[in-house]
Amino acid sequence: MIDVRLLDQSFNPGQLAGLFSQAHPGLGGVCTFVGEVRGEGGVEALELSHYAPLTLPGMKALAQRAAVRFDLMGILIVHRTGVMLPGEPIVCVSAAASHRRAAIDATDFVMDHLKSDSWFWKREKKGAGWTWIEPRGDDYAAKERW
Amino acid sequence: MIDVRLLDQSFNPGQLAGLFSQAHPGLGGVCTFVGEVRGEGGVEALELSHYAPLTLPGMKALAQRAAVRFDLMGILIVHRTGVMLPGEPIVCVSAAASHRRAAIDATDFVMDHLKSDSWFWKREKKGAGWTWIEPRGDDYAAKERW
Amino acid sequence: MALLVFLGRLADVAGAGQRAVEPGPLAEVLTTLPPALAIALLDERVRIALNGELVSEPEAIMLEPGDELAFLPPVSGG
Amino acid sequence: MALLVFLGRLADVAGAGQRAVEPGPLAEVLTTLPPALAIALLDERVRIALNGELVSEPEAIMLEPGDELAFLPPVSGG
Repeated sequence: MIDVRLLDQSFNPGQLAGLFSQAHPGLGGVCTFVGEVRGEGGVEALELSHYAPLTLPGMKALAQRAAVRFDLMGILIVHRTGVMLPGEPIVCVSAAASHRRAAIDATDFVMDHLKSDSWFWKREKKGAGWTWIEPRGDDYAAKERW
Repeated sequence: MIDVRLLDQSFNPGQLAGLFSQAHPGLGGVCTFVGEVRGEGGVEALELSHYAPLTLPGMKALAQRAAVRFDLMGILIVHRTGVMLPGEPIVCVSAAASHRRAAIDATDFVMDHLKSDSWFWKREKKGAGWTWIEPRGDDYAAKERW
Repeated sequence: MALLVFLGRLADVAGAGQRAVEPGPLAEVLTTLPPALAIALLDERVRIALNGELVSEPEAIMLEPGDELAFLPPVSGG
Repeated sequence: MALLVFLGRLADVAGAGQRAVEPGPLAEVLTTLPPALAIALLDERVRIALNGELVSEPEAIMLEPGDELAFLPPVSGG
Protein backbone atom coordinates (compact mmCIF):
# COMPACT_ATOMS: atom_id res chain seq x y z
CA MET A 1 0.00 0.00 0.00
CA ILE A 2 1.36 3.38 -0.99
CA ASP A 3 -0.13 6.10 1.20
CA VAL A 4 1.08 9.67 0.68
CA ARG A 5 -0.52 12.65 2.37
CA LEU A 6 0.04 16.36 2.62
CA LEU A 7 -1.73 17.69 5.71
CA ASP A 8 -2.40 21.25 6.79
CA GLN A 9 -3.50 20.23 10.28
CA SER A 10 -1.65 18.62 13.18
CA PHE A 11 -1.63 14.82 13.08
CA ASN A 12 -0.88 11.86 15.32
CA PRO A 13 2.05 9.94 13.77
CA GLY A 14 1.63 6.95 16.07
CA GLN A 15 -1.96 6.49 15.04
CA LEU A 16 -1.20 6.74 11.31
CA ALA A 17 1.83 4.46 11.61
CA GLY A 18 -0.16 1.97 13.69
CA LEU A 19 -2.95 1.75 11.12
CA PHE A 20 -0.39 1.50 8.34
CA SER A 21 1.37 -1.36 10.10
CA GLN A 22 -1.89 -3.20 10.71
CA ALA A 23 -2.71 -2.89 7.01
CA HIS A 24 0.25 -5.16 6.20
CA PRO A 25 -0.24 -8.52 7.85
CA GLY A 26 2.73 -10.81 7.22
CA LEU A 27 5.32 -8.05 7.35
CA GLY A 28 8.70 -8.90 8.83
CA GLY A 29 9.67 -5.40 9.87
CA VAL A 30 8.38 -1.89 9.82
CA CYS A 31 10.56 1.19 10.29
CA THR A 32 9.01 4.53 11.13
CA PHE A 33 10.65 7.92 11.31
CA VAL A 34 8.91 10.91 12.84
CA GLY A 35 10.37 14.40 12.65
CA GLU A 36 9.21 17.12 14.98
CA VAL A 37 9.67 20.86 15.17
CA ARG A 38 12.58 21.60 17.49
CA GLY A 39 12.21 24.56 19.75
CA GLU A 40 15.95 25.12 20.09
CA GLY A 41 17.49 28.51 19.42
CA GLY A 42 14.35 30.34 20.41
CA VAL A 43 12.26 29.10 17.48
CA GLU A 44 8.62 29.86 18.23
CA ALA A 45 7.04 28.50 15.06
CA LEU A 46 7.89 26.93 11.73
CA GLU A 47 5.98 27.48 8.51
CA LEU A 48 6.18 25.17 5.54
CA SER A 49 4.86 26.35 2.21
CA HIS A 50 4.57 24.12 -0.81
CA TYR A 51 3.48 24.28 -4.44
CA ALA A 52 0.48 22.02 -4.84
CA PRO A 53 1.00 21.05 -8.51
CA LEU A 54 4.46 19.70 -7.74
CA THR A 55 4.70 18.79 -4.07
CA LEU A 56 2.24 15.93 -3.71
CA PRO A 57 3.07 14.38 -7.12
CA GLY A 58 6.76 14.57 -6.16
CA MET A 59 6.11 12.81 -2.85
CA LYS A 60 4.09 10.12 -4.64
CA ALA A 61 6.85 9.56 -7.16
CA LEU A 62 9.38 9.23 -4.32
CA ALA A 63 7.14 6.71 -2.52
CA GLN A 64 6.79 4.71 -5.72
CA ARG A 65 10.54 4.75 -6.29
CA ALA A 66 11.26 3.56 -2.74
CA ALA A 67 8.61 0.83 -2.97
CA VAL A 68 10.22 -0.62 -6.09
CA ARG A 69 13.84 -0.13 -5.06
CA PHE A 70 13.45 -1.78 -1.64
CA ASP A 71 10.72 -4.26 -2.59
CA LEU A 72 8.42 -2.87 0.08
CA MET A 73 5.07 -4.24 1.13
CA GLY A 74 4.00 -0.67 1.79
CA ILE A 75 5.17 2.87 2.34
CA LEU A 76 3.56 5.77 4.18
CA ILE A 77 4.71 9.36 3.74
CA VAL A 78 2.85 12.08 5.63
CA HIS A 79 4.09 15.67 5.55
CA ARG A 80 2.74 18.78 7.18
CA THR A 81 2.37 22.18 5.60
CA GLY A 82 1.40 25.46 7.23
CA VAL A 83 2.37 26.81 10.62
CA MET A 84 3.64 24.40 13.29
CA LEU A 85 4.73 24.87 16.87
CA PRO A 86 7.73 23.25 18.60
CA GLY A 87 6.94 19.63 19.42
CA GLU A 88 4.50 19.21 16.57
CA PRO A 89 5.24 16.45 14.05
CA ILE A 90 6.36 17.64 10.60
CA VAL A 91 6.89 14.35 8.84
CA CYS A 92 6.17 10.67 9.31
CA VAL A 93 7.64 8.00 7.04
CA SER A 94 6.90 4.34 7.60
CA ALA A 95 8.12 1.43 5.47
CA ALA A 96 6.90 -2.15 5.79
CA ALA A 97 8.88 -5.02 4.31
CA SER A 98 9.60 -8.70 4.69
CA HIS A 99 13.05 -7.97 6.06
CA ARG A 100 14.45 -5.35 8.37
CA ARG A 101 17.19 -4.04 6.10
CA ALA A 102 14.70 -3.05 3.40
CA ALA A 103 12.41 -1.32 5.92
CA ILE A 104 15.21 0.67 7.56
CA ASP A 105 17.00 1.57 4.32
CA ALA A 106 13.77 2.66 2.63
CA THR A 107 12.92 5.00 5.51
CA ASP A 108 16.44 6.43 5.43
CA PHE A 109 16.27 6.85 1.62
CA VAL A 110 12.90 8.59 1.69
CA MET A 111 13.97 10.98 4.46
CA ASP A 112 17.18 11.91 2.61
CA HIS A 113 15.25 12.62 -0.58
CA LEU A 114 12.36 14.39 1.11
CA LYS A 115 14.81 16.81 2.67
CA SER A 116 16.60 17.78 -0.52
CA ASP A 117 14.22 16.97 -3.37
CA SER A 118 10.80 17.89 -2.08
CA TRP A 119 9.08 21.11 -2.87
CA PHE A 120 8.88 22.63 0.58
CA TRP A 121 10.04 26.01 1.69
CA LYS A 122 10.51 26.64 5.39
CA ARG A 123 10.70 29.73 7.45
CA GLU A 124 10.96 30.02 11.18
CA LYS A 125 9.74 32.59 13.62
CA LYS A 126 11.95 33.93 16.36
CA GLY A 127 11.26 36.99 18.44
CA ALA A 128 12.03 39.48 15.69
CA GLY A 129 10.09 37.85 12.87
CA TRP A 130 10.19 35.21 10.16
CA THR A 131 13.40 34.00 8.51
CA TRP A 132 13.64 31.68 5.50
CA ILE A 133 15.70 28.56 6.03
CA GLU A 134 18.36 28.14 3.38
CA PRO A 135 19.29 24.85 1.72
CA ARG A 136 22.04 22.99 3.52
CA GLY A 137 25.01 21.38 1.85
CA ASP A 138 24.83 18.23 3.95
CA ASP A 139 21.34 17.45 2.72
CA TYR A 140 22.72 17.16 -0.78
CA ALA A 141 25.55 15.04 0.57
CA ALA A 142 23.01 12.78 2.30
CA LYS A 143 21.20 12.21 -0.96
CA GLU A 144 24.44 11.38 -2.75
CA ARG A 145 24.79 8.31 -0.55
CA TRP A 146 22.13 6.51 -2.56
CA MET B 1 16.06 7.92 28.92
CA ILE B 2 17.37 4.40 28.46
CA ASP B 3 14.51 1.92 28.63
CA VAL B 4 15.31 -1.76 28.07
CA ARG B 5 12.80 -4.52 28.62
CA LEU B 6 12.59 -8.27 28.16
CA LEU B 7 8.93 -9.30 27.99
CA ASP B 8 7.39 -12.75 28.11
CA GLN B 9 3.95 -11.51 27.07
CA SER B 10 2.67 -9.92 23.88
CA PHE B 11 3.05 -6.13 23.76
CA ASN B 12 1.84 -3.15 21.76
CA PRO B 13 4.88 -1.54 20.11
CA GLY B 14 2.96 1.56 19.03
CA GLN B 15 1.92 2.26 22.59
CA LEU B 16 5.42 1.80 24.00
CA ALA B 17 7.01 3.84 21.22
CA GLY B 18 4.40 6.56 21.62
CA LEU B 19 5.03 6.90 25.35
CA PHE B 20 8.77 6.81 24.73
CA SER B 21 8.48 9.60 22.18
CA GLN B 22 6.34 11.72 24.50
CA ALA B 23 8.95 11.32 27.20
CA HIS B 24 11.44 13.31 25.07
CA PRO B 25 10.06 16.78 24.46
CA GLY B 26 12.36 18.77 22.21
CA LEU B 27 13.46 15.82 20.11
CA GLY B 28 14.12 16.47 16.43
CA GLY B 29 13.50 12.96 15.19
CA VAL B 30 12.57 9.55 16.45
CA CYS B 31 13.11 6.35 14.51
CA THR B 32 11.30 3.18 15.49
CA PHE B 33 11.77 -0.33 14.17
CA VAL B 34 9.30 -3.09 14.92
CA GLY B 35 9.98 -6.69 13.94
CA GLU B 36 7.17 -9.21 13.76
CA VAL B 37 6.96 -12.97 13.43
CA ARG B 38 6.54 -13.84 9.77
CA GLY B 39 4.19 -16.67 8.97
CA GLU B 40 5.90 -17.52 5.68
CA GLY B 41 7.05 -21.02 4.91
CA GLY B 42 4.35 -22.59 7.06
CA VAL B 43 5.78 -21.30 10.35
CA GLU B 44 3.13 -21.71 13.03
CA ALA B 45 5.02 -20.38 16.02
CA LEU B 46 8.39 -19.03 17.06
CA GLU B 47 10.00 -19.56 20.44
CA LEU B 48 12.78 -17.40 21.82
CA SER B 49 14.75 -18.61 24.78
CA HIS B 50 17.29 -16.51 26.59
CA TYR B 51 19.71 -16.73 29.51
CA ALA B 52 18.60 -14.25 32.12
CA PRO B 53 22.02 -13.50 33.66
CA LEU B 54 23.38 -12.40 30.28
CA THR B 55 20.52 -11.35 28.03
CA LEU B 56 19.11 -8.28 29.75
CA PRO B 57 22.53 -6.96 30.87
CA GLY B 58 23.72 -7.40 27.26
CA MET B 59 20.75 -5.45 25.93
CA LYS B 60 21.35 -2.70 28.48
CA ALA B 61 25.01 -2.46 27.52
CA LEU B 62 24.04 -2.21 23.84
CA ALA B 63 21.53 0.56 24.61
CA GLN B 64 24.17 2.43 26.57
CA ARG B 65 26.66 2.07 23.74
CA ALA B 66 24.19 3.37 21.16
CA ALA B 67 23.16 6.28 23.37
CA VAL B 68 26.76 7.46 23.69
CA ARG B 69 27.83 6.73 20.12
CA PHE B 70 24.90 8.55 18.51
CA ASP B 71 24.40 11.19 21.20
CA LEU B 72 20.80 10.12 21.72
CA MET B 73 18.20 11.79 23.88
CA GLY B 74 16.80 8.35 24.57
CA ILE B 75 16.70 4.76 23.44
CA LEU B 76 14.05 2.08 23.90
CA ILE B 77 14.75 -1.61 23.35
CA VAL B 78 11.95 -4.09 23.96
CA HIS B 79 12.39 -7.76 23.14
CA ARG B 80 10.04 -10.69 23.51
CA THR B 81 10.89 -14.11 24.83
CA GLY B 82 8.74 -17.21 24.88
CA VAL B 83 6.33 -18.51 22.27
CA MET B 84 4.98 -16.08 19.65
CA LEU B 85 2.55 -16.50 16.79
CA PRO B 86 2.86 -15.04 13.28
CA GLY B 87 2.03 -11.33 13.33
CA GLU B 88 3.13 -10.85 16.93
CA PRO B 89 5.86 -8.28 17.56
CA ILE B 90 9.25 -9.69 18.56
CA VAL B 91 11.28 -6.54 18.93
CA CYS B 92 10.80 -2.80 19.12
CA VAL B 93 13.69 -0.34 19.02
CA SER B 94 13.13 3.38 19.17
CA ALA B 95 15.80 6.09 19.20
CA ALA B 96 15.15 9.77 19.89
CA ALA B 97 17.69 12.41 18.91
CA SER B 98 18.06 16.03 17.95
CA HIS B 99 18.72 15.08 14.34
CA ARG B 100 17.34 12.47 12.02
CA ARG B 101 20.63 10.83 11.02
CA ALA B 102 21.44 9.93 14.63
CA ALA B 103 17.97 8.51 15.24
CA ILE B 104 17.96 6.38 12.09
CA ASP B 105 21.57 5.19 12.41
CA ALA B 106 21.13 4.29 16.07
CA THR B 107 18.08 2.15 15.32
CA ASP B 108 19.94 0.45 12.48
CA PHE B 109 22.99 -0.12 14.73
CA VAL B 110 20.97 -1.58 17.57
CA MET B 111 19.04 -3.93 15.29
CA ASP B 112 22.26 -5.21 13.66
CA HIS B 113 23.82 -5.88 17.05
CA LEU B 114 20.70 -7.35 18.61
CA LYS B 115 20.53 -9.88 15.81
CA SER B 116 24.07 -11.12 16.07
CA ASP B 117 25.24 -10.26 19.59
CA SER B 118 22.23 -10.86 21.80
CA TRP B 119 21.69 -13.96 23.82
CA PHE B 120 18.58 -15.30 22.17
CA TRP B 121 18.01 -18.73 20.73
CA LYS B 122 15.12 -19.24 18.34
CA ARG B 123 13.25 -22.23 17.17
CA GLU B 124 10.25 -22.38 14.93
CA LYS B 125 7.35 -24.73 14.72
CA LYS B 126 6.16 -26.11 11.44
CA GLY B 127 3.78 -29.03 11.00
CA ALA B 128 6.32 -31.67 11.97
CA GLY B 129 7.75 -30.05 15.07
CA TRP B 130 10.28 -27.55 16.37
CA THR B 131 13.49 -26.65 14.53
CA TRP B 132 16.33 -24.50 15.89
CA ILE B 133 17.26 -21.54 13.73
CA GLU B 134 20.96 -21.44 12.96
CA PRO B 135 23.12 -18.33 12.95
CA ARG B 136 23.27 -16.64 9.56
CA GLY B 137 26.42 -15.32 7.94
CA ASP B 138 24.82 -12.09 6.78
CA ASP B 139 24.00 -11.09 10.34
CA TYR B 140 27.70 -11.05 11.10
CA ALA B 141 28.28 -9.10 7.90
CA ALA B 142 25.61 -6.58 8.98
CA LYS B 143 27.41 -6.00 12.25
CA GLU B 144 30.74 -5.51 10.49
CA ARG B 145 29.32 -2.38 8.85
CA TRP B 146 29.69 -0.46 12.12
CA MET C 1 -4.18 37.13 -18.14
CA ALA C 2 -1.52 34.66 -16.98
CA LEU C 3 -0.45 33.98 -13.40
CA LEU C 4 3.02 34.14 -11.91
CA VAL C 5 3.47 32.20 -8.64
CA PHE C 6 6.31 32.99 -6.25
CA LEU C 7 7.45 30.41 -3.71
CA GLY C 8 9.56 30.75 -0.62
CA ARG C 9 11.54 33.94 -0.22
CA LEU C 10 10.51 35.04 -3.73
CA ALA C 11 7.05 35.74 -2.32
CA ASP C 12 8.67 38.21 0.07
CA VAL C 13 10.54 39.89 -2.77
CA ALA C 14 7.34 40.07 -4.83
CA GLY C 15 5.30 41.26 -1.87
CA ALA C 16 2.71 38.59 -2.68
CA GLY C 17 2.46 34.88 -3.47
CA GLN C 18 1.22 35.52 -7.00
CA ARG C 19 0.74 38.18 -9.59
CA ALA C 20 -1.43 38.37 -12.70
CA VAL C 21 0.41 39.49 -15.85
CA GLU C 22 -0.34 40.04 -19.51
CA PRO C 23 0.47 36.96 -21.62
CA GLY C 24 3.48 37.04 -23.90
CA PRO C 25 7.11 35.90 -24.08
CA LEU C 26 8.64 35.48 -20.62
CA ALA C 27 11.43 37.92 -21.43
CA GLU C 28 8.85 40.63 -22.08
CA VAL C 29 6.78 39.74 -19.03
CA LEU C 30 9.86 40.14 -16.83
CA THR C 31 10.42 43.69 -18.04
CA THR C 32 7.00 44.65 -16.62
CA LEU C 33 8.05 43.55 -13.10
CA PRO C 34 9.91 45.59 -10.49
CA PRO C 35 13.61 45.20 -11.35
CA ALA C 36 14.53 43.68 -7.96
CA LEU C 37 11.90 40.97 -8.48
CA ALA C 38 12.94 40.28 -12.07
CA ILE C 39 16.57 39.88 -10.95
CA ALA C 40 15.57 37.53 -8.13
CA LEU C 41 13.51 35.41 -10.53
CA LEU C 42 16.42 35.11 -12.96
CA ASP C 43 18.74 33.59 -10.31
CA GLU C 44 20.06 30.41 -11.92
CA ARG C 45 19.11 28.36 -8.84
CA VAL C 46 15.45 29.25 -9.31
CA ARG C 47 13.55 26.46 -11.10
CA ILE C 48 10.52 27.26 -13.21
CA ALA C 49 7.33 25.24 -13.67
CA LEU C 50 4.76 25.97 -16.38
CA ASN C 51 1.31 24.65 -15.51
CA GLY C 52 2.77 22.22 -12.99
CA GLU C 53 5.56 20.89 -15.22
CA LEU C 54 9.21 21.80 -14.68
CA VAL C 55 10.65 23.66 -17.66
CA SER C 56 14.25 23.08 -18.71
CA GLU C 57 14.57 26.00 -21.15
CA PRO C 58 12.77 28.93 -19.60
CA GLU C 59 14.09 31.31 -22.29
CA ALA C 60 11.60 29.81 -24.74
CA ILE C 61 8.53 30.26 -22.57
CA MET C 62 5.57 31.97 -24.20
CA LEU C 63 2.80 32.65 -21.69
CA GLU C 64 -0.71 32.00 -22.98
CA PRO C 65 -3.85 33.31 -21.30
CA GLY C 66 -4.64 31.11 -18.28
CA ASP C 67 -1.09 29.78 -17.94
CA GLU C 68 0.43 29.45 -14.47
CA LEU C 69 4.18 29.99 -14.21
CA ALA C 70 5.78 29.15 -10.85
CA PHE C 71 9.20 30.32 -9.65
CA LEU C 72 10.76 27.81 -7.25
CA PRO C 73 13.82 28.85 -5.25
CA PRO C 74 16.05 26.15 -3.71
CA VAL C 75 14.10 24.15 -1.16
CA SER C 76 14.99 24.38 2.50
CA GLY C 77 17.17 21.80 4.15
CA GLY C 78 17.08 20.60 7.68
CA MET D 1 25.90 -29.57 43.92
CA ALA D 2 26.60 -27.27 40.96
CA LEU D 3 24.26 -26.53 38.08
CA LEU D 4 24.89 -26.90 34.37
CA VAL D 5 22.56 -24.83 32.15
CA PHE D 6 22.03 -25.73 28.49
CA LEU D 7 20.75 -23.14 26.04
CA GLY D 8 19.28 -23.50 22.57
CA ARG D 9 19.78 -26.82 20.87
CA LEU D 10 22.05 -28.00 23.68
CA ALA D 11 18.93 -28.36 25.82
CA ASP D 12 17.61 -30.85 23.28
CA VAL D 13 20.88 -32.80 23.33
CA ALA D 14 20.83 -32.81 27.13
CA GLY D 15 17.16 -33.71 27.29
CA ALA D 16 16.66 -30.86 29.78
CA GLY D 17 17.50 -27.19 30.25
CA GLN D 18 19.69 -27.88 33.24
CA ARG D 19 21.39 -30.63 35.18
CA ALA D 20 22.78 -30.78 38.70
CA VAL D 21 26.30 -32.18 38.93
CA GLU D 22 28.93 -32.84 41.57
CA PRO D 23 31.38 -29.92 41.93
CA GLY D 24 34.93 -30.34 40.65
CA PRO D 25 37.12 -29.52 37.67
CA LEU D 26 35.09 -29.06 34.49
CA ALA D 27 37.08 -31.76 32.70
CA GLU D 28 36.01 -34.29 35.34
CA VAL D 29 32.40 -33.10 35.36
CA LEU D 30 32.20 -33.63 31.60
CA THR D 31 33.23 -37.26 31.97
CA THR D 32 30.12 -37.88 34.06
CA LEU D 33 27.82 -36.72 31.24
CA PRO D 34 26.50 -38.77 28.34
CA PRO D 35 29.27 -38.75 25.70
CA ALA D 36 27.04 -37.13 23.01
CA LEU D 37 26.28 -34.26 25.37
CA ALA D 38 29.90 -33.81 26.44
CA ILE D 39 30.97 -33.66 22.78
CA ALA D 40 28.26 -31.10 21.96
CA LEU D 41 29.32 -28.93 24.92
CA LEU D 42 32.96 -28.99 23.79
CA ASP D 43 32.13 -27.54 20.36
CA GLU D 44 34.45 -24.55 19.98
CA ARG D 45 31.54 -22.29 19.00
CA VAL D 46 29.88 -22.91 22.38
CA ARG D 47 30.57 -20.06 24.80
CA ILE D 48 30.62 -20.69 28.54
CA ALA D 49 29.43 -18.46 31.37
CA LEU D 50 30.23 -19.09 35.03
CA ASN D 51 27.74 -17.44 37.38
CA GLY D 52 26.65 -15.04 34.66
CA GLU D 53 30.14 -14.04 33.49
CA LEU D 54 31.60 -15.22 30.21
CA VAL D 55 34.70 -17.32 30.70
CA SER D 56 37.56 -17.06 28.24
CA GLU D 57 39.53 -20.11 29.40
CA PRO D 58 37.03 -22.82 30.21
CA GLU D 59 39.80 -25.45 30.67
CA ALA D 60 40.62 -23.86 34.02
CA ILE D 61 37.10 -23.94 35.42
CA MET D 62 36.71 -25.48 38.86
CA LEU D 63 33.06 -25.85 39.83
CA GLU D 64 32.29 -24.97 43.44
CA PRO D 65 29.04 -25.93 45.20
CA GLY D 66 26.28 -23.55 44.11
CA ASP D 67 28.05 -22.49 40.91
CA GLU D 68 26.00 -22.14 37.73
CA LEU D 69 27.77 -22.95 34.50
CA ALA D 70 25.90 -22.08 31.28
CA PHE D 71 26.67 -23.46 27.83
CA LEU D 72 25.71 -20.98 25.10
CA PRO D 73 25.65 -22.17 21.50
CA PRO D 74 25.78 -19.59 18.68
CA VAL D 75 22.75 -17.33 18.82
CA SER D 76 20.16 -17.47 16.07
CA GLY D 77 20.17 -15.03 13.22
CA GLY D 78 17.25 -13.77 11.28
